Amino acid sequence: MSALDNTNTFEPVIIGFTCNWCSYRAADLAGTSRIKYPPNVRLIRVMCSGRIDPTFVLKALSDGADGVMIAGCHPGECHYLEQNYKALRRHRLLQKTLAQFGIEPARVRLTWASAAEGALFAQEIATMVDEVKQLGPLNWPARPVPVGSVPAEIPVLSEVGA
Amino acid sequence: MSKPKFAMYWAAACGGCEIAVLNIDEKVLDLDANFEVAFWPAAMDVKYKDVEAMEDASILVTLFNGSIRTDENEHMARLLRRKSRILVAFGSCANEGCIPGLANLSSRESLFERVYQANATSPSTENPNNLRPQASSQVPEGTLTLPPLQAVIRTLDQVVEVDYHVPGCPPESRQIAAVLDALIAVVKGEAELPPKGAVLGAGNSTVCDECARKRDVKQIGKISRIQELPPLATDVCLLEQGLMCAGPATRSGCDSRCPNVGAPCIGCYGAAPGVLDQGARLMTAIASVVDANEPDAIDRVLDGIPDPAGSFYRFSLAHSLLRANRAALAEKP
Amino acid sequence: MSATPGDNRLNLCIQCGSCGGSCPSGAEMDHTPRRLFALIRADAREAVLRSNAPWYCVSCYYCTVRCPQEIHITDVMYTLKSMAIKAGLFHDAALPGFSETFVDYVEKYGRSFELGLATRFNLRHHPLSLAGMAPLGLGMLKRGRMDLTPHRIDGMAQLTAILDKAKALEGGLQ
Amino acid sequence: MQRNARPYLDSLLAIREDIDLELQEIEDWNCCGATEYMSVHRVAAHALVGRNLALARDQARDTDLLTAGCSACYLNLAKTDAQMREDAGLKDTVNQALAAGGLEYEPGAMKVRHLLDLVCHDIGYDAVKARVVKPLHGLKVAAYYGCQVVRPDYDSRWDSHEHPTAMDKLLAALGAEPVEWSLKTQCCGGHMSVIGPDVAFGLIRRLIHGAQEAGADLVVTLCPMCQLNLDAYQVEMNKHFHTDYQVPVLYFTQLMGLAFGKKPKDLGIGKEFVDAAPALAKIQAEAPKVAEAKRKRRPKPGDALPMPGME
Amino acid sequence: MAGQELIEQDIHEQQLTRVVVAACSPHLHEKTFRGVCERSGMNPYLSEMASIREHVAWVHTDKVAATAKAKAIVSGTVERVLKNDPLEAIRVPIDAQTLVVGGGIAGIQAALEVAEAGYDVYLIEREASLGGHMAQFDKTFPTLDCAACILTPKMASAGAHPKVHLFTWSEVEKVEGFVGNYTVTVKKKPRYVDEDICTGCGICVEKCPVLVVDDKFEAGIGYRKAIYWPFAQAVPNLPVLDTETCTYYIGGKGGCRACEKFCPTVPNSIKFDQKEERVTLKVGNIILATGWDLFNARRIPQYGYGRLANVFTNLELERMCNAAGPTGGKVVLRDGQTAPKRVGIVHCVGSRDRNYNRHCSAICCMQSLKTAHLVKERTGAEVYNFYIDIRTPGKEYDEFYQRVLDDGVHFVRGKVAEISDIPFDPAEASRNGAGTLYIQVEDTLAGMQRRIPVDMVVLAAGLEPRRDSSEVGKTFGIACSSNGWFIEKHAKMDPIATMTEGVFVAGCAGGPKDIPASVSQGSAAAARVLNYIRQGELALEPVRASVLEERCSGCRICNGLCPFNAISFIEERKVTEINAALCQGCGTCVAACPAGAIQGTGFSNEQLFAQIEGLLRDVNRSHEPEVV
Repeated sequence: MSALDNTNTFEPVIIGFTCNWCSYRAADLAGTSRIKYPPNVRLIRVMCSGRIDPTFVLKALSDGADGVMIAGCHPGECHYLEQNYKALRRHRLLQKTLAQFGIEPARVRLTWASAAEGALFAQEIATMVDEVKQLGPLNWPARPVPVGSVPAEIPVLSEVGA
Repeated sequence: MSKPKFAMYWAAACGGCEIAVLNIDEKVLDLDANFEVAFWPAAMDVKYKDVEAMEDASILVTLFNGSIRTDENEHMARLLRRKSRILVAFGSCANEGCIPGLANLSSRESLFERVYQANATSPSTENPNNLRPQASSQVPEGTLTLPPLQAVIRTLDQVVEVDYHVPGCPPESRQIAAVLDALIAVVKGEAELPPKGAVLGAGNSTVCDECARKRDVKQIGKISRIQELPPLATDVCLLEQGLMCAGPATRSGCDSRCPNVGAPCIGCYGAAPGVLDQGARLMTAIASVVDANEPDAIDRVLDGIPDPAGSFYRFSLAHSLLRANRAALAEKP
Repeated sequence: MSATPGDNRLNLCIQCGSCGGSCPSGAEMDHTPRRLFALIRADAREAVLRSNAPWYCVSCYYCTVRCPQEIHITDVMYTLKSMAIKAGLFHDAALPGFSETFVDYVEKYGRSFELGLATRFNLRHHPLSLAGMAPLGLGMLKRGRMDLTPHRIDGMAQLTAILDKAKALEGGLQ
Repeated sequence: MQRNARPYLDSLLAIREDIDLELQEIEDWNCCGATEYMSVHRVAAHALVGRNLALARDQARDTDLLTAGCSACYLNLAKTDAQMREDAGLKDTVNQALAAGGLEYEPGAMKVRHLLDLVCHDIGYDAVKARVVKPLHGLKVAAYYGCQVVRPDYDSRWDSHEHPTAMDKLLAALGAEPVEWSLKTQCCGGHMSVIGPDVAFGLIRRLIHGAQEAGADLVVTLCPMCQLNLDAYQVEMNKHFHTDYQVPVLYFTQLMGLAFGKKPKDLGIGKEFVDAAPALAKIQAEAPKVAEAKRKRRPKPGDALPMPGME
Repeated sequence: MAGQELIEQDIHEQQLTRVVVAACSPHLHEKTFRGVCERSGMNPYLSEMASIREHVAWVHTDKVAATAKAKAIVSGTVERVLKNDPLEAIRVPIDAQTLVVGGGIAGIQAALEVAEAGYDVYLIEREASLGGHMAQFDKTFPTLDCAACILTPKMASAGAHPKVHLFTWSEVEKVEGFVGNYTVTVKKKPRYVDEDICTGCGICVEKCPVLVVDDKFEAGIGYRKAIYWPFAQAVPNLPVLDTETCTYYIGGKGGCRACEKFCPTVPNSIKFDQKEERVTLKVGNIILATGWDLFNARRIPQYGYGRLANVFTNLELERMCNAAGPTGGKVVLRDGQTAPKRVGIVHCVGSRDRNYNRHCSAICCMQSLKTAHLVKERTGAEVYNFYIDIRTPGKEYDEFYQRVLDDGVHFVRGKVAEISDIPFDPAEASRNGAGTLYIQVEDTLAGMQRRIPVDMVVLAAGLEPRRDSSEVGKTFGIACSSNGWFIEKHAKMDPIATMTEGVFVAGCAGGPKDIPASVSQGSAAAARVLNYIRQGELALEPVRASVLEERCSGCRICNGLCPFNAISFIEERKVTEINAALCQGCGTCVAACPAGAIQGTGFSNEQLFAQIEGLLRDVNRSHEPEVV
């Protein structure tokens, strides 16, 4: 399959982390407003974007996601006052690190959406899906799982040599 | 009465782990007293074929140090797994790839280029004919072979099942001695084996726990390298003085040797218990306490870490969630 | 049009007039800066570019530091001047003349040249006032405070290359 | 400075050793374009200044300080440096232009400072005071800062955009008495003296009149353009309005020189249009009696309301 | 509700241990289904909702892809719920005593409401008397009734109420605990007057020979003694001694002692050796009504305040207009005698200006209109109001504007550029006479620059957050917005509560407000507190962080991350601890802990890892896991 064909048929899977107060509600609002957007983003609700640990992002990418979206309340509007700034700081550092692993910045997108911004949130998703489509699949190779080649049971040591 | 067999092997590693074992001084005599050393290339001459000839599971315990970089490393890992009842990943290389694991940020080709190219940037390279090592080459005497280099470095537990882990680069001699004592106690029937998969010879917290420096609430406005800073206070947290210290995210057990003498922890004991990815923990910790809220200002602080992946994953890259650079992973093994 | 000057923040203007009130030459302007901004919003291009206001700007930056919306007013004035020159729309040809004469000297010699500047500018635009200004020039000369000939810098070729490149890039930007 | 601000240069050279100021002229500098170039070609104007910055950086040894005595030069250097720092696009464009001349400038490499800023804030009032051998007792001076040094003040080097006090403190350190007046940072007319003299004359008169009303014997400036407008154009302004103001206008460096005991001639004094000699004659050998420290007066019925302090 | 019954039935019949409801958003029915589980004897936190309506059915058109996504969401939720722990809501008892901080009109109102309901209130005031800023005002807009006439009865009731325990000249130093159970340390500054003995006769004040400028109550235009009453109607009616101006203290405890000498009480009320005291209070709720500070008009040098004698602030004018004030209600120039003939009132001084404060101070338009009216009424002067916009959005406010227009007050639309004592030219000087101030402004409606000559300028300085608001916020575990005002829980729907349970804000502490709004907020805060007191206990969501002490190394990375002060460091054990009642469950510290020592209930790492795996279960990867 040529690269061109790839971008045409490739449907990325993206994990989205949303905060309970703004961005998840923005997604709810997009729903109640029947705003259409591509079905590629699967959301995980956390209480605050400050809860989002780079480990989650790395895990999602290494478990097969093509991209990760992190969404929180707008700066200055965090339900927990200022925790979205911590999300912002972690995102900046994560991006720098991911670049060294060959992961393009567009694959890990940070966005702000208030609970009123259903349309904006849908637009953000559409934009991200589009960008990740252009990049193609990430397909991070699964971690090797060693099996077999171990003696079935390990005897209690005190029996050995007796 | 025959003594249980002991083996130690050195795959892709620097040899420091072997030195560390010898560093336990007279304790090594206890090893000899309680075990028959069946295979230990660094200490005695036994051929691979001798090992192959041994019965499966006839070695009681093998301390395996070094990571899996070549086909030979992999072969020996599998062989020793088969021959050993207890396989211990010994030292940082075997457990998480260690410094050699940083090669996973580069493709095999770029590694060869860097090391063997005539005009390579490496100052120690002198190779006017651009010779490269070959897996096999013909000489008048016959065929010479070299074990092929694999695409990425793997840790021992990514290749075979591992029973116990002893972290450290190298493991502290005091800790090695304690592990040996525990093993001997088990052999003598004075103790039970720890649960499979346990980490031995280390603590349950992080390096800060053993660090004597005073710590305060953190707000980092600038990160510098040690040579860029004025002489450091001897009793204040290094991170608070603007140094990247991996102590907060690194398993305890080393007695916080480096920070206590003024050098920042570089993370050789690996992740704290229960942690999936040491680099991610260090990354999130540092980023959380950056004293800036605007993207540009945040970047200015973070620019003090010129090589983030190398800094956060100095020892644990090969064992991390991502393991390697995408291009390196995409190569044929 | 309102998008032309860089990060000008013009859309934040609340029409309070602190700029027009602060301006040393505000009384002489046909439109105060505040009014210009309203005209820009109203898309009254010609009225804006024909205004004498940008040319009367003395670059004192009072408006800029006093603006409650932190609009970069002085910089906007510069942009409006260059737009007016490009569009060939002047309230009074004399106004851009000074800037252009000044620029000419800088581009020829790398330095400004007061005697030439004043003479050439006045000859072209205010021939009558030249005689009136003569004592001032003489006074400057007498006190050793003015050159009779312009000084040319050594790196003129370098400077020209830089300015040509800059203008080419600037052209490309628009 | 070599020409129309000759006295500024002479006085600066005369005092620089007293204040341990080591100066190096940027070799082959070009005109900064004043406020005019910016109006015609914005990018080229920055490139013009960029060349000076780049030359300065290449020439600088053991320092990153770049100082200018002229308001416009100072402002343009500071502005280009600040805007290149803020705007990566501009930085690239200017550097592309500079590359055509084999130059490059990394914004922030030079710290652009006005001469007065260096004298007041780096050298310091105490160091200046220590050098004073002939205090300027009895001389009332109006410190005049003009516009472009204190505004827009990209790097927050001054205590106020409107009523700065640095030069007042410097002059006080020299023994002179700075007068309190409201026009410290009002416009001297700038380029309007050429393109719209009527506007400029009005502004000049207001300043000169204001200084005189405030009781100043002379006005002290920090910029050749301001000096020129207030001094040379004062004569023109008198003609225009049929007035006869005679308020001399000197550079702060000239007053420093006088206080440091230099000969007036070496400081370029005498080259001004409005003769400073009568004003300078007022300098007394002895310090005038200090006005009695203000005590909080007991209020009496019908007395004035207390005045809010400045702090 | 057949669906709910079905679930209940299944829980019983199948002995279910976990429930996932794939339906709408948890924001709609999470509570409903948790209730179902609870009724069926299951721990409610062992259920989860998968939102396949708002996040799938209603937003996607490609049915195949949408179905795949819905399955993935359910799969993720199932994996997650397996890792859920049974949790119990955190229940805290509510102490019925209440702390009110700030004795201005908002705090007085709040304290009286709670006291009237029969509960004890501690009212803490930093100054020596209740009253706050309102006590300084002369008339109140728009009705022009006298501020003292309506405020002093309230002050007196608060002072006399058996349930209101007054601490004036006192500050809150430390707050520990959490909602329902706060321990508050109050610092009582020495008054040097014995509160229990002093009768308030005032002889000490009369005999004190030291007269100094009163910067506080009289806004700098009047005087007071070294021992003084904060003001005439002060509550409590006790003087206070200022050691910085008293000659006894200045002279190294040598001279004077006139106050002591003339004090008629036995024993003597003057206590030169009185010391600072600390009082510990137990309260369940806290109402912060800490008010505002006046913008320092000196920060705008071009307006000349402090430099030009006849430039006044609005607060100075309030005192000047007050019949009990330094001028006996006469509006005069700084010379204390001359009535101004031309007065300029400058709006928006320090407000709506990014160089100072971005916010609108909300009251200055009305206050300036009132000032214009009073000045006109008392002096007959020509009065000019310089404004950007006139904002009169209260009841009868715009009608008052109309009245002032009718008074003949001039209105110039333009932000004043500068105020100068120097005329532009000799003609201007001779036209206007000496001592004239020139207000330079662009009259934006006329489209021209104007210089308006006046004798007096009144600067409508804006309202600012208290200078120490950020430290005060830290003490009480609440945060300030970027402007410095305390942040409410929700700007519209919950403007009284804060993110810290049991801490409420009222009045200008949360942003500029006029008197009616401050009074309303005082009542509203009291209502919220009374609601909690009546409930007796409070159930808090168990989404909380906690520290595994044996894993915590005391690195202190997390210590600065909590805006609610829930994280504290235990110095003796060198470990960090999280107070569950203060923790709001955001999880930022969980994500930050480099040792993985902080756990987050409800949103644990294990739950989230499992959910990620579940969500990606269907993803085909080109490299199948390498099996060794």
